[in-house]
Amino acid sequence: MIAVRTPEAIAADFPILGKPTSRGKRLVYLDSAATSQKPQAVIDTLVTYYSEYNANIHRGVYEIAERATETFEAARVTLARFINADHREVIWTRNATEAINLVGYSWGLQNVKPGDVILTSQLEHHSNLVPWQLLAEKTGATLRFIPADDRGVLQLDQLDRLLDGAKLLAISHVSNTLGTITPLDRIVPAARRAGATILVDGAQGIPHLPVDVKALDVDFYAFSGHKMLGPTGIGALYGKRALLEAMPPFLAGGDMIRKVEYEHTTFNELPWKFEAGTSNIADAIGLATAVDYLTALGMDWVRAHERELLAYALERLAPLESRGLAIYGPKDPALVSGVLSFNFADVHAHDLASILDTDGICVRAGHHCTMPLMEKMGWPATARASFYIYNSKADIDALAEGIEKAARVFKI
Amino acid sequence: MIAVRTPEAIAADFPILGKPTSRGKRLVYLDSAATSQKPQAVIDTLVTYYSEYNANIHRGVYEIAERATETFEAARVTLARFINADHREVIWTRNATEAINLVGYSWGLQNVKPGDVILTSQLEHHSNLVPWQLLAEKTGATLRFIPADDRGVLQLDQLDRLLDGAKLLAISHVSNTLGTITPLDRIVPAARRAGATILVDGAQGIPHLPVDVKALDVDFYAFSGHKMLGPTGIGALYGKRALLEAMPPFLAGGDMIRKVEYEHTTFNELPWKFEAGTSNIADAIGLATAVDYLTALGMDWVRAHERELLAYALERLAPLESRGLAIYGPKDPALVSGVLSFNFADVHAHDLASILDTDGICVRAGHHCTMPLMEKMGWPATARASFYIYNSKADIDALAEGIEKAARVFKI
Amino acid sequence: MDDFYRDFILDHYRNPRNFGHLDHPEASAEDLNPLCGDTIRMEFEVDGGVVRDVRFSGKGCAISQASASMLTETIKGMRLEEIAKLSKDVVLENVGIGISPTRLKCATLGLRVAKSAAIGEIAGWPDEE
Amino acid sequence: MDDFYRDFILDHYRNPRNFGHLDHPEASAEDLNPLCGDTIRMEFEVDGGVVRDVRFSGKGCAISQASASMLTETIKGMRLEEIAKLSKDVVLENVGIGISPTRLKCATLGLRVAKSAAIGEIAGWPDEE
Ligand SMILES: Cc1ncc(COP(=O)(O)O)c(C=O)c1O
Ligand SMILES: Cc1ncc(COP(=O)(O)O)c(C=O)c1O
Repeated sequence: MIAVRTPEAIAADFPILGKPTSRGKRLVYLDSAATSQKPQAVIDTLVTYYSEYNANIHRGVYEIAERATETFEAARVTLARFINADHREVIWTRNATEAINLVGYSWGLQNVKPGDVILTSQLEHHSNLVPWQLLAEKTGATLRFIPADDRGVLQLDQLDRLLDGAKLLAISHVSNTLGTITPLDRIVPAARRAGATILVDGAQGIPHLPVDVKALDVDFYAFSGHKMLGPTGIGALYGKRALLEAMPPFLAGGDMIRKVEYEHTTFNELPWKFEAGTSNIADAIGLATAVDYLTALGMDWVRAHERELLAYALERLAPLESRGLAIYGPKDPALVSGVLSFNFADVHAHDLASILDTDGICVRAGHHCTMPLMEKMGWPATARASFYIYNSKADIDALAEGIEKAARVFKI
Repeated sequence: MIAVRTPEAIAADFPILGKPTSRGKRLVYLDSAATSQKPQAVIDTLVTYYSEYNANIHRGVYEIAERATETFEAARVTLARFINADHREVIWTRNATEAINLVGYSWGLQNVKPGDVILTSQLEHHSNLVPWQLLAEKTGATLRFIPADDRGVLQLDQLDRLLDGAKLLAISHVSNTLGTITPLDRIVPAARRAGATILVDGAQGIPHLPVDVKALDVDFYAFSGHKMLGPTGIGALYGKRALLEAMPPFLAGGDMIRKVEYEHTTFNELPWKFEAGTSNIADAIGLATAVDYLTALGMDWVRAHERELLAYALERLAPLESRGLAIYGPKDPALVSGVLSFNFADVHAHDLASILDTDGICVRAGHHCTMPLMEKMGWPATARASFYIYNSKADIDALAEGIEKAARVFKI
Repeated sequence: MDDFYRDFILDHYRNPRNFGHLDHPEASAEDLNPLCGDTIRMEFEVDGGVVRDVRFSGKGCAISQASASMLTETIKGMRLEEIAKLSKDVVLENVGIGISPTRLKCATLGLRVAKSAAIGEIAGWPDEE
Repeated sequence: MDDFYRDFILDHYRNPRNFGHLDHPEASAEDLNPLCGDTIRMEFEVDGGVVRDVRFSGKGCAISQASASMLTETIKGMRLEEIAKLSKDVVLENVGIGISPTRLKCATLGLRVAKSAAIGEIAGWPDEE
């Protein structure tokens, strides 16, 4: 909304970005797809919670317990509004992975039958693939994959055929390896027509794009707080109310119950039915501060900023292509969020990352938890630079210079 | 070890205890069995993590990622040493509840068969009861209960008969409602003879007693960090290595894999096989600081301190018994950790807690997530005061005066 | 909160009005506060859409029991439709003092039960879930 | 780390020694670094408990491949028992410079594989897991 802030001003809100590395370099953090940095406001929220009103929630009648309960439940409302959901449809989890597994165990074991199809894509993160392999194994269902072309663009021409018999479509909003944005506006209506339940792995969606679960018309949307300025250890599952109501509980224990007898238990209402044991209170509250921070910037601004950075990066790095730089993905900022996957000449991605590290530049190297995609593409590993709100063109300049340095080190 | 610190000096390490309530009262925190307060050192650990080296772990090659990985894995070693386990036997979870459910889903579904017995006790927290109800339902096993007498003391005379056919013994180390310490030295050998696998719910054990999982000879020990000075959102499952090796994974996704193909996955080694997705990095590291704090005090000192406080409380409150104070549990500090459950005349526990709250005294009121026990005992609710390292006799004096005040308010 | 427990509240707590059961209630409902285990049951004698008589039973804190007791006096003689539309203000007026959010759940338990008894009867639902 | 990539390391990376396969290896092993996906395979020709010839294959970063290449030169002619007992110092001596903990896993991958090939052969295990 107030998109008048510069990335430099935003970076000043992130204490870690002001701290030089052990070699005295400025930290050029280009690994936000792995985890984002946290603004001071989020850190302060945690400190305030622990220093002023730490208490277990929901059952305490004393002052700090009431404050903890109210702030915790208000955090849920904040998060729900951010994605245009009802607060009863937002279940706290540790991360996107747990959210996806919750659906696998609770909805999946109840609904998926032998011979059913689970449709996913060739781009998926292990967290949105392995749970479905296990579910298929347990239920006798079959896994199918929407293919991706050489640039990581999903091929939708056979979509209806692939969806035939699909009980579940489980697909990521944005690929973490390539940054490609899934055309949910084409895939979701087709899945609806086929009668599939739709889960979107939003781990790389919600940090970078405006998300409206109603407009997307998805049944489940899973995501992690730590990739969207929030603390580690907190994430959420959005689920449509009717589906969540019909699902059996997943984890059992305190808080998710209504009445317990030695032999029998009735379960609590939504959302608590799926939240067993003491919640990650502090970090849930911290995530709400992160959401407030993003809301103040405006998600449209976030998207526009990353798009601009990616366009700049493609332009800035283009001259290196003749020297062996291979950039993966569609190379079209309209189709991609702030992620750039690449390799440089015969420099292995790990070596490249190590050399960049000496100049304070943080990129990820490896398979990015998408081993099957890497295998399919024939990339042993890639280096990945990923951008967020605090990154500026100067960071991309640093990256380009770092690659030049690698060329010198490797005598290319 | 350095048991020369006074509770007052310890309390000074906890910022929340120095902050008066909205009514200007000193905070008298007597609800540590619900969640403990956190020392400044733990809060600082979180701030340092987020301000200096926040990064995703295990795969990053750059400086802050290496520091995050090392500190995170060192935290596991710290925790493992604290309970005399190997670090590969310590799985990070959100809390005790998740740790217990992990065993239920992974070990339980694989090992428990129709007709098998799951033995637990009448004292259990919902988190160590409802998962076994669900497991029994799914597998066709039977739940059995070690009975407790009127004072909450487990009756062991029929133990061997109860253990007959038991595949699993799942029992708490310490009751959260009454504070009674389970005689594991008697129960565990009997369970071993019967061939049962042994899970101990240590949520109320490890914060208050020295714990050596080898000496206890248990197979699983589940606990939460937030009750032992650590942050919310982190806990752990200890499991014997051979058992963990033989168990199928629970949650699936990033980090717990070794090699993933589209159709098939091989899993990582221990402990990561059970840790899917991005861990709660900051809070795991914070928990290690909490463990360091407890280690510096010495768990023997902690136990002795709580025992002294309980003895003092029983003495200090005795005169109120003639005016209607009913104290539950064995009333013997040798058998009980720092927990005092009670009711006062016809003042309902909630009303009592609300009146105490006006003087800054925090106690819990209700069923304490042990509904079946409350039902059995015929207590609609109890008030519970629970002590920890920062509590002093002055806090118990405040409690006694608070009960006197309730007597005045209720005209007793 | 200590100023909450005035004489008339304690009186309603210790001597609840309309406590017990009706022989043949036309409408009834029961609920529990899962956070504390308090329970309340309400039974109505209904005639021509009007609650002619009412009884409540249950156990719990002074706030929930006194609030329920006072509520029975408020709703006796009311039309079911009126009861179905009651807001929590009726409880706050009865107790006459602000309550913290957690305890508000205690105070409104009786109201929730009375409303669901009324709504259930209007809708012709079976009078027990 | 940029000072790690000296000429002889790059040379071992680009021109790995003893790269490829043996026709009839007596002992072999293979492993992957699950954190990055790098793989290494080692094959030994063994005679009288001594490694007469060795080949390695695999893919990965300069650190893992150069370390493995240098290691093959170190172990050729060694007794299996010696190889089984090698510590990571042998790798550190070969590369001659300190390595950060994560990259140490790359550097020692070849060593891990060589050791398990040796141990497997000593124990008379099947030469493939
Ligand atoms: C005995 C016992 N078991 C299990 C739990 C569950 O702990 P958590 O809510 O942290 O999972 C508790 C805490 O409330 C407890 O006291
Ligand atoms: C697309 C995608 N899905 C799922 C995940 C898993 O997220 P987490 O590790 O926070 O559970 C990630 C993050 O690594 C991701 O990028």
